[in-house]
Amino acid sequence: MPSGALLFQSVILGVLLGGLYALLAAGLTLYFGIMRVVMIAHSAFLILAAYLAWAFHRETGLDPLLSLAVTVPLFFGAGVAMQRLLLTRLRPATLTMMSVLLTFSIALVIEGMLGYVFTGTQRRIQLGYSGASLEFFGARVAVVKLIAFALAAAAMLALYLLMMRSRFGQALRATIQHKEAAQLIGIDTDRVAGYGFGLGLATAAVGGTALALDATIYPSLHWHWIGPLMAIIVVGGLGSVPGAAMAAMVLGMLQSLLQIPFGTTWAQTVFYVALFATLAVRPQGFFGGRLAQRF
Amino acid sequence: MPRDSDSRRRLGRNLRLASLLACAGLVLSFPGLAPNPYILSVGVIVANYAVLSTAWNFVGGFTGYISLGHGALFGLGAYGTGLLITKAGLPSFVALFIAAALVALLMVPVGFAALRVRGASFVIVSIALVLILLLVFQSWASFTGGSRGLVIPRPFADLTRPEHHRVFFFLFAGLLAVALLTWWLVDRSRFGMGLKAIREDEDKAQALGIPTFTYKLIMFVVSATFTALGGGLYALWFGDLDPVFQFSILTGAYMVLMALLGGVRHLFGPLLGALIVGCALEYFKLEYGDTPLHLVATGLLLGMVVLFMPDGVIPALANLSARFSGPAERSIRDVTAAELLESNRREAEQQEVR
Amino acid sequence: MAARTERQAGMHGLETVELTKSFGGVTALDTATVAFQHGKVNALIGPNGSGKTTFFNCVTGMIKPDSGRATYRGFDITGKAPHTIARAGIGRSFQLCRVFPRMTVLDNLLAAVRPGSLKAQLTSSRSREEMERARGWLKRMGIDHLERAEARNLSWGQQKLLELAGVMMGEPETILLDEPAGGVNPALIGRIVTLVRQLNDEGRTFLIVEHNMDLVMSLSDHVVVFDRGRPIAEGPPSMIKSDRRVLEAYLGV
Amino acid sequence: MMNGAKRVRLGMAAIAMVAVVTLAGCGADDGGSGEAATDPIVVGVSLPLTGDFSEPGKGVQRGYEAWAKVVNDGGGLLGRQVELKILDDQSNADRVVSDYEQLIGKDQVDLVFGPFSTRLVVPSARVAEEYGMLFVEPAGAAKEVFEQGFKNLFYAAPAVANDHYNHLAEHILALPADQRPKTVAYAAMDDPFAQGTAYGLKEKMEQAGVKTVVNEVYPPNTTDFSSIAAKIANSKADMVVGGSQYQDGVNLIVALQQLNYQPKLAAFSTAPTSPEFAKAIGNKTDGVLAPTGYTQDAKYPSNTEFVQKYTAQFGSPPEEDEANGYTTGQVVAAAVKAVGCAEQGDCQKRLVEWLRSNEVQTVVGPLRWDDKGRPQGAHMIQQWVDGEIKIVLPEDVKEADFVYPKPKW
Repeated sequence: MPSGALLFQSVILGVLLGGLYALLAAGLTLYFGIMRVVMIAHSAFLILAAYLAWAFHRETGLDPLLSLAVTVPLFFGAGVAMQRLLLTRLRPATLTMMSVLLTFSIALVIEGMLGYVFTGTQRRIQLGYSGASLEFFGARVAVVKLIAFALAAAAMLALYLLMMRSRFGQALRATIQHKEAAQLIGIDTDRVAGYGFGLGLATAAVGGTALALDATIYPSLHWHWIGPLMAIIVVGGLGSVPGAAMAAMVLGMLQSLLQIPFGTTWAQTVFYVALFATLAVRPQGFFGGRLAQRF
Repeated sequence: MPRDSDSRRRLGRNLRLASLLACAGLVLSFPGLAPNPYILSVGVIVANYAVLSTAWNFVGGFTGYISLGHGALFGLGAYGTGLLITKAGLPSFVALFIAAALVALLMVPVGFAALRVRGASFVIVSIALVLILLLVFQSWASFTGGSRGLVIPRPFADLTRPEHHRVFFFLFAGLLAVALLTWWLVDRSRFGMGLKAIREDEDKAQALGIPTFTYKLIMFVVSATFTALGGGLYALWFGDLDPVFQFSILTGAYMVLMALLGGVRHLFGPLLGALIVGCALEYFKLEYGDTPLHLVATGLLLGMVVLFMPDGVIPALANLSARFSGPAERSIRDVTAAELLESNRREAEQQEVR
Repeated sequence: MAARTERQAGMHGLETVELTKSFGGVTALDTATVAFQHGKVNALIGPNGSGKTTFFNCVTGMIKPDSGRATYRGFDITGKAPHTIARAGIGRSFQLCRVFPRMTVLDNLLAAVRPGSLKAQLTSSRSREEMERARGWLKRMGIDHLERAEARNLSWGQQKLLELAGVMMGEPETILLDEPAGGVNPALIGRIVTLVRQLNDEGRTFLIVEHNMDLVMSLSDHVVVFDRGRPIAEGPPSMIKSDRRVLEAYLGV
Repeated sequence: MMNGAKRVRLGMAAIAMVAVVTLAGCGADDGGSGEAATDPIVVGVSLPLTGDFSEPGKGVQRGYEAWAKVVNDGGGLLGRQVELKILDDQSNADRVVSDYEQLIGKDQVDLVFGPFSTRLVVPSARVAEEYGMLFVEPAGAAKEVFEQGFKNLFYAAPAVANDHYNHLAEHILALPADQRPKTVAYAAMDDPFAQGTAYGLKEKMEQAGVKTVVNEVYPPNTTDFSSIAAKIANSKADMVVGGSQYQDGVNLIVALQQLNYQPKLAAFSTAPTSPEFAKAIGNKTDGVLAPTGYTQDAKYPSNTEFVQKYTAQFGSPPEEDEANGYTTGQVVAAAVKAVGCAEQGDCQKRLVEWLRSNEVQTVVGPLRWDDKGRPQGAHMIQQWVDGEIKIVLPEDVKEADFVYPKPKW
């Protein structure tokens, strides 16, 4: 029987982990909402960002957080370019399927290039405060984890405000809700889609930096992220950002708690169990998102 | 139907038969031609690829549903066979078929979850399948051997390695033949017609009374069965299983690449793709010993195919030869172009009649 | 044939009771209770967004209604799978006509065949009698000369005819047509009208959603007018023409 | 469609023809190289130069290259120059097997050396076995490797994984009962080698009645160790043992430090012996233990030469991976010199027989093997003592005293 302290510790870790999941899943579900695209390369970009942060730290010695100034706009641009130059080339009839393959191949290219440039060695950023931690009601919380979480939370908030308050956000939501209708009321859905994609990749940039702070990275790491993320967006309801965030928190927490009785490996399976359960019981997902009914 | 087309058809049938026999002959004579056991082993690998991509094409080609998770089915077949031999002590080939049957059974609920809703969820499930099985087979070490791997006794203990390769080349070729035959039978059947309708437009197909979900599920299970057989045979040939290598997304990716490259709408498309990719892989390994860029190459190739020839090389070939062949064999397109004019003229006439 | 018409004319065909469907906030169908005349040509009209197409999708199983019932000749078809409804005898066309673009014209029809037994499933799709039946329909539509062409290479009008032929291949006794005259040249409209008449004389019921009023009035025996997701008037064309509510509905939008 | 289909099949025939011929052609060019006394001895190797195992793989490669250079500078083997043919197996089992198929079957190499990582050693050893090649390998330490019934396999290092901690176990159990650690927490990577080291120690401790309070296995891809660390810290175990490779060991230690967990003893395989270790965990290394099969300052004659030549060639002193590679070379070379032949066929059998019954002097000390190819030694135990890693066990070779309990980190 695990002690209360351990449980509490795990809950906190769960929250911190869930925060990161939430941010990344938000991006992933965004692509789907906009274009019905399952963006397999999302986590590959995540790792790419992490490597950039690591390299930035190694070259300049500055705090990896500063690399955001470069990676976020860079990734935004990449996202727009990807949508405009690649995805729009695909035939609408087969878009969902073919886009999967396309993004998959992009993921392979990124992984390959990372392996080529940085070798397969596991990398980890060494910071002065890497080992530091705070006492928090008897639980110890690593400073880097807190920073990572804060970063994710801030990004989520920014995303939320952008989507709810800004004019662009309205257009984006309209596009997700009903593309044709959006076009009817004069929204240039293609441009919106492009920017939406950029936004999604920007979340990957932020997430990657947050990840690099406290975890080891290696080129093939992205496979271990895309699985949980995809599970999350299905459970949350494909295309629903709040749904994804919610599901991320719940599942992140579950994973962290299940590690106590079952150990790390088995705990990871919680995502896939949730995925299958959702599809079997409630294909449209548990937190809204009616798109899923048809996709 | 005009007369000449009838005779043309007969000619066509003979030509096809001839070329088919030619291919078969070549395949069977390969082990004889192979100068050394290495080439022979490459042949076995390519044959295995061919089986897998053809098996994949049962789903991808007919229903148009892209599965990136067939690597998992391959792994299941391999491990299933291996475990039935080592744990249950079954004879190798009995184990092979039982394992395939079990995989088929297991894929019914999975297919149910994956196929009830359209497209995206299927892809997601297919990938998730690989990742979850990797986790399970790694963690459940007491049963699967986990990272220690699983060693499978050779079915023919007394054969030298080259002989062993030869035998398995023929076994894979046989399995391939069965898979191709099945594909062909489905392709010409009413069932197959329904499947193709699903690929073209699932709503429409349903509105026409085709039980799309059942059709998709059946095809998924058939595909799984053949993939599992391929995996099991591989296990018997290779002898060493390790979760990390069996449940790899790349395996599935290669199947897709091969099928797509060859052309998913064609019986021999995947086989062709397997030949091209398989030979390419080995060639590059021989020429540029260690290439850290093999992933990049695979990725780029896949991207190219998806963007520029989603129908594969076979239609490309067909059009190419269409350009050289005489008026006797016009390609469909210009036939219709002419007939479209014709039909429009008719419409005009009828208008005047009124 | 004629006899069959008489017998079915009176009896119940497609009926709905308080059928309701809403998307997010928008209510597309609002407790719609309708009965169509079996054996006749029924028309379903109404301003844009009045729920006509949603109604189609609900009764053909493409969308599950939130509440209410739909019955066909007494059988409950509410929320049944599209193929089940199709096999119950209801065929439909789509608003923007949909054919199997990369199949030949002939295959488009053969795909609509519904084999009963497993054996039938596995036998070749190119059986002689089915080919003949298919060619028969193509001839009636006047596109038999195109049977080897891929559907995507057909003109818009030809595709419309092909879609209809495909629907007929399933031998439905009730046919739902969603804007059959949409974007079609007059000559072809004429051809479609005659076809519908003939098929109706052979005892087939039609339910047509159409914006072209002349067509509706000239073709249909019974008209149902939708507004805001529910019927506001029904009756013979002559009566509908002069119905105040109908005019309001149209002018009101 | 029909016409298209027909052409397609014709095309197929053509393609298939081409394909088969090229396939067959692949090997046609260079068959077996004649065994004239002058032409070089070709040594075939497949190593993970890309992919998950690439880093240690490259280490072994450097070891092999250093060996080849030393041999050739010294006039070669049997008067013939040595030439390495190294292929990249991309850390993938299918590849490693087809690599050795190519090396032995097509390139007709005279000798083969083993690859890196237990996971790749077993399949490739089988190929070598079935072609009757001698198979000396630098990195298959897990006990499973020696349970496959291979007759041509030898592990070129002092001890198999499960014996790495033997000296430590003896030392701890020799302590007076009241000082002995009462409880131990084990965390091992799901990898035959890493797990082997930890479980070797676990076995001995449990036999002596030392309680196991945590026993965690984590997949090789684990990057977040906070929850494992939480469990260990929560257990307040007197001693923590990590069956680790490099990075996971570092991560686990950092995670433990984040939780401010202070054990009396902390032993981790591989990680602490790496030069970047101290920096990686913020120099809080004091008292950390690690088994090692090799040390640069070992007094064995060939070692001084190795360290000096290696440093000259690569600019930095060799690590354990490099040493293992070099040792492999030394072992094979010794056999070749003794038997006086190096080619495929019957010669290989003689090499195997010789190694069975003889001892070989190497940079990691004298090696001899049992009938399964297991080396008969144990690893030394190193400990970080005020900022440097020193050998503390066994007594006879120690450079510093065993510090117990370890200072806080």
